[in-house]
Amino acid sequence: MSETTYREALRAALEDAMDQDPAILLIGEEVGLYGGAYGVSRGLLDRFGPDRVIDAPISEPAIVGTAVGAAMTGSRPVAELMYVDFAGLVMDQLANQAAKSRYMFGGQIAVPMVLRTQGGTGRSAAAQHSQSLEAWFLHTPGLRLVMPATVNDAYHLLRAALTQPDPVVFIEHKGLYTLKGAWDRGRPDAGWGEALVRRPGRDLTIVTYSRMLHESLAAADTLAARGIDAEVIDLRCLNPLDEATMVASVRRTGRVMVVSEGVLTGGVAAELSARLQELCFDQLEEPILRIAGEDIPIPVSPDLERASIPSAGLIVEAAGQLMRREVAAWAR
Amino acid sequence: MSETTYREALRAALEDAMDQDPAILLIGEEVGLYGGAYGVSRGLLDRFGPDRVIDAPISEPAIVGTAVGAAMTGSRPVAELMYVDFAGLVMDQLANQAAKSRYMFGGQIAVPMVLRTQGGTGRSAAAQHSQSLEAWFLHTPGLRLVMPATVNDAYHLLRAALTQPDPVVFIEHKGLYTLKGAWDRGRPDAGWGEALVRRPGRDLTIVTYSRMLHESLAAADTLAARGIDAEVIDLRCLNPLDEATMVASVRRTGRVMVVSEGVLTGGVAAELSARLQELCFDQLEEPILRIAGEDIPIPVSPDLERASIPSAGLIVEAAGQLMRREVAAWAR
Amino acid sequence: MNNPSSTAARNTAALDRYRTMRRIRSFEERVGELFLRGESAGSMLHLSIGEEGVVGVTDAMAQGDSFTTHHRGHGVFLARGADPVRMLAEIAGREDGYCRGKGGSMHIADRALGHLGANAIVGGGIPHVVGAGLSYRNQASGQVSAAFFGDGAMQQGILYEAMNMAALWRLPVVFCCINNQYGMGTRIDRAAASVDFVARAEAFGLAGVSADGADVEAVYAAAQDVFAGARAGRPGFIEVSAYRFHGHARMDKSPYRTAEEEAEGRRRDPLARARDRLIAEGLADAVDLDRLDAEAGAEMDRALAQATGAPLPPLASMFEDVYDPTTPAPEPLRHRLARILNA
Amino acid sequence: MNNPSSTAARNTAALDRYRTMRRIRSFEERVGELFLRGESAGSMLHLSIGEEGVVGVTDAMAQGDSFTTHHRGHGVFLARGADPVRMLAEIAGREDGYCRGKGGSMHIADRALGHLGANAIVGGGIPHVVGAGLSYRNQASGQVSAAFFGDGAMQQGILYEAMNMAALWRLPVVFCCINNQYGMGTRIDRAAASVDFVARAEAFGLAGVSADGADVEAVYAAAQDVFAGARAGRPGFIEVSAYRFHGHARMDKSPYRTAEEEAEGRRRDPLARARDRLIAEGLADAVDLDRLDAEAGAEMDRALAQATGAPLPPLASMFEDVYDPTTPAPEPLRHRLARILNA
Ligand SMILES: Cc1ncc(C[n+]2csc(CCOP(=O)(O)OP(=O)(O)O)c2C)c(N)n1
Ligand SMILES: Cc1ncc(C[n+]2csc(CCOP(=O)(O)OP(=O)(O)O)c2C)c(N)n1
Ligand SMILES: [Mg+2]
Ligand SMILES: [Mg+2]
Repeated sequence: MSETTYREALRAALEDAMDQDPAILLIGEEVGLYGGAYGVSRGLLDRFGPDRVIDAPISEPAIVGTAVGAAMTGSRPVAELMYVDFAGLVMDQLANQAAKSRYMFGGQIAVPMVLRTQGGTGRSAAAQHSQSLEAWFLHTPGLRLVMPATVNDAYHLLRAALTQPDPVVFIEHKGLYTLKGAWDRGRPDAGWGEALVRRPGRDLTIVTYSRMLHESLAAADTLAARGIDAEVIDLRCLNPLDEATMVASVRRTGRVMVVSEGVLTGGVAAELSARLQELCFDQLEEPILRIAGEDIPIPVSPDLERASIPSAGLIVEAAGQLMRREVAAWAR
Repeated sequence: MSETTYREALRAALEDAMDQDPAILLIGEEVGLYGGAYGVSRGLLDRFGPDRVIDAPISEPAIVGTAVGAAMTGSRPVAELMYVDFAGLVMDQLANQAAKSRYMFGGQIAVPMVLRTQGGTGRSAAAQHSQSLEAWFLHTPGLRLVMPATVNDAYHLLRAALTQPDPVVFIEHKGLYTLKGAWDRGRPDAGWGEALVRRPGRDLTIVTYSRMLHESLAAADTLAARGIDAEVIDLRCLNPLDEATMVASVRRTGRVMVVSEGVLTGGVAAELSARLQELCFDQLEEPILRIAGEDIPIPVSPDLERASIPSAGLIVEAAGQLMRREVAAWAR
Repeated sequence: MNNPSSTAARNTAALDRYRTMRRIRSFEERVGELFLRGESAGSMLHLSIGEEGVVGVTDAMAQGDSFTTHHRGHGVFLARGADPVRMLAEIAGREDGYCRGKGGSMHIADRALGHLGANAIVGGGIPHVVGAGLSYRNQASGQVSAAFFGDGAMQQGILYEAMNMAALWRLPVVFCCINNQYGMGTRIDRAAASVDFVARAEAFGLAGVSADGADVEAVYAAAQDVFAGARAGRPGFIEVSAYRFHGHARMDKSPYRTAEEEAEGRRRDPLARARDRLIAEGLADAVDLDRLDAEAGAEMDRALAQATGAPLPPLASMFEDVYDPTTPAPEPLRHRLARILNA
Repeated sequence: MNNPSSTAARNTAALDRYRTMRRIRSFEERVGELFLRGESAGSMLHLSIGEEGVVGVTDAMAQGDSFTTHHRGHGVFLARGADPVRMLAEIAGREDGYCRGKGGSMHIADRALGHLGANAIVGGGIPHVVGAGLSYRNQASGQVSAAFFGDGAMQQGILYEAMNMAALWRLPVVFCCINNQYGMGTRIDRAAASVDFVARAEAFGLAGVSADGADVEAVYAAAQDVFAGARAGRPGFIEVSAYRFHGHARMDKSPYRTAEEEAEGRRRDPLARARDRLIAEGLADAVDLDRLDAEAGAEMDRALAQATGAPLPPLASMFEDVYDPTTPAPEPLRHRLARILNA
């Protein structure tokens, strides 16, 4: 058990996995000589050579298509999409090719690839470099979807993704690369596809993932000081999705907020809300609240950018109101 | 008031609009000489000439990008995407360019274009030609989204789309082109952005759109024969979304099913479910049910294809159980 | 498939190519029949009749070479050894089909024969061969991967991205454009500002050649060079010219082209040309060839009968093959509803 | 901007081009300062220092011509008449910026000056000029639309789709590649199998030319032909060679290139070259040019001061400009939560 950064944990995961599995290739823009736009693949070109760490032209559709073909023929490619915002260029190769090949071909052709990318706000990178587009992938049968929030998960979920038989979209958060945290190279926090209760609590369940975990935990601390005991669940994987952990918590607390950075309408928060409502209806004391990104493109001006996505402050505010609402209801 | 087909209503809408507004252009694959893959633009090339009805190469990204640029410079383009399944090729131009231009440029640059496309199952066209991808568009601030279910809406919503100041995604259903229905060239069923109660009822609200309206209405008939009086709401527009009409109905009936052809997880049904739960929580008697496409790619074999999406039969079955559940609850 | 050295071998190979072309044509005729009998899964059936000259390319491939095809890919696949029964069963949406009735005509494949998949997205399968080439280069396997696509795909940007990457990385990859003059109803000169496709490929660093698809032996000669170059790390492009004898798909009557043009196009028939040449060169006589034609027809009749006798897939199979069976599968909606209603 | 007929006019134009180039450089230096002072919105600031030769292209445009730019577009925009105050205010994320603080450096635009938008998606703005060309053709307006992009975009498929469409429909469109040898850390020969970009453009039916971006007058001469052709319905391609003097963005120290290479690249300085030429041809002396340089510096200092004095946008403005103000706007989350909790 040691401490490292999210960035370094990702780098180590790539390095360790490539060491053990010679079929793994990295392919993407600036993954080699430059070391990755966010420095995640630094040193890997030197270590594994240009046949396995491949700097690609600015040709996102063909990069993902190349990964698909490589995965079909015995390689295990990691295609890097520099920003998840470029998903619009590759959704055909991802959703129509990678995701559907096994099915369309009746189980004959597997596509064991990982699409590594990063998303989210925090760098004043504006509307085309700050999005959270995981909802598009979640809505695509055939893809797995992982979004690590912690250092240890960054390492272990990437290692696990690199053993999956099907295409995995692995989304990092640009605001987490410098996050420091505990790292146990030998032990994952939990298995693939399992959600984790990061903070137990009795009054309220907060379901979240990726960077919003940290806002949620900060909010939970503030709430605790106000006598509200929030349970915080980190989903880690969105597909497969661990319904059981969420449902058990919500049936116990009767109150839920789902917190997600992506824009509200049609986002992952909607899916989580719908599921929990379906499976916990009789136990719900209050409406499930979605705390999500505003339904707008991301503005560049730092204050506006920050205000366009959920914060610990907003979570606290909403949680406080949700708890108060109960009283009001009794009083009626 | 006369009768015509969905296809002919769409054709007439294009023709009438182009007659009135010389800025309107059609651009897409096979829209001219061929008359459109589904025959919607038949005759328009002869009528308006090749400067306004433009057969494009098989270059979807550049077709949509061309429409964006044309819209910025005084034209009002209708870009046709032959199948909504090709959205993966154009999401960058649609979501990063068309949808965000007004915002990124601080309100200076509008993109009044319509992306016409068609989706859905029914022709054994397999996994890459049968999808319902409206959820991707719904999750994109800056786009409007319309999905007509009836002949009169096909005409009037397309006419209305062609007056909007912002980009509109207009999704037809391949299974509806031969649908016959009442058509009043002078009178829309309702305004832009308004949902319609297509069948009033007291026991249960079914919220739906596009072809699933017809399955829902058929289900409502069967349910009526069994003493269950279902109200059926046709959303017509998904953005803007008419919450008020849905909420009023659900607060009255206390029971809801949302029906959508797209795959369940992360789909439009999740958004509708989440919204109704939020706004009708205290009035809900039972969990909101989502009846949606299975979480799989569309199989080619006709029986499998049919079974992979909701049918009137499934709606009836689920509604029956939902109503019975109440009894069980009382009995507890 | 091998590089025939003796004259005898060369002659046998030419006769074999004729047989393959005839089998393709007979097969496609049966696909038409299947549709007319209402037994095909849908009407999105794209016949490769008129394009049989591509056998000159498939014959230049080696065992173990892989390939992707487009929506009009039956001919290429048959030429690479496909079982017509399993193909027709797939096209009819049956359980015994190559893809268990999930893919159909536009998504047929057989991994064992190197078929990495037919694609219904124009251009969609092209970059996959770049990835296959990357695997083969790294595995030093000596294999080549070839993408087959139509002239319509020459206007898809991803093709040029893929060409550039293949050339930049010197991958064992071949791009084969079957130029049948039309993308649906659009004649190629209404879609491409310049129809010199070889010049386009060369501008992206590929070796390029155009061959007359009416002359399968000429195609074969050209393709041998292209594959030899690719195997040595010089990826190539080959254009096979052809004429699409029938409509785009089964419902299309081609109103956008004249009867004269069609008659003229059909005169460039690779089968008739090969037949004439075989007879002229004394490699076969009309009786031999008629017999061979009849055999091909009979084979495909049998295949059709067998395929249409195959069972339909069980409904529950719908949930299989989304993910690897050792990992969580999608939950059927009815199960989910039951869980909710009994919660 | 006009086609100068007399020698005097030509001389004035050359001096003007020098001034424009100097203003661009001074401007970009102020952008760097803004960043160092921590007042820029983020660090995604891409300086066009070294690429000022593109003024030869912008000067060949006529009033009313439109254009799109890439992420390194400050220079082009300034050359087309932008107000440096509003540009810097936008880059600082201020209310008074061109885009009300919503777009920033990578999304700056001024519709009134024909700027249809800077784009942060490599290649993203390219097809827009095809659409603009379509409008102009149909409106018979005589306008041309030009896309400015980097060498990196030469590997984006959409470029070739756009080129083909422009050529096929004979639109008044110009494609301008500013080839600064690098896409981030990747030298162009590591990204493109063939770097003869003119050959690529020609293969798609365009008139193509490459110009030495260190020589703004040579660029201007070449660009005049390209724009004249485009205005007459013969769309064209012009490559302006250059060297990116600084890192890709503000955080990049370019460890992937040698000091020697950088020194060599910086010797190809379009400003130094133009200065030498103006003096050699007797159009200006060193004193004139020093004064002009100082004026440009002072102008940009004033602009910086003014821009950084501008107010930040109010938070509520965040919800504006998503849609036309006459149509339904997004509902702020807090309003929504209040509706839910008080329901
Ligand atoms: C990306 C995409 N765009 C459009 C279509 C619709 N479509 C199917 S086949 C076809 C024409 C293709 O022409 P070509 O590539 O020449 O192949 P051919 O049909 O002539 O064999 C079109 C436009 C599609 N399937 N995929
Ligand atoms: C589609 C897309 N891919 C990747 C990036 C990340 N990126 C931004 S600039 C750049 C390099 C672009 O190089 P070039 O086009 O030559 O322009 P330059 O920066 O040299 O001016 C890259 C890879 C992007 N913004 N958009
Ligand atoms: Mg063709
Ligand atoms: Mg560059």
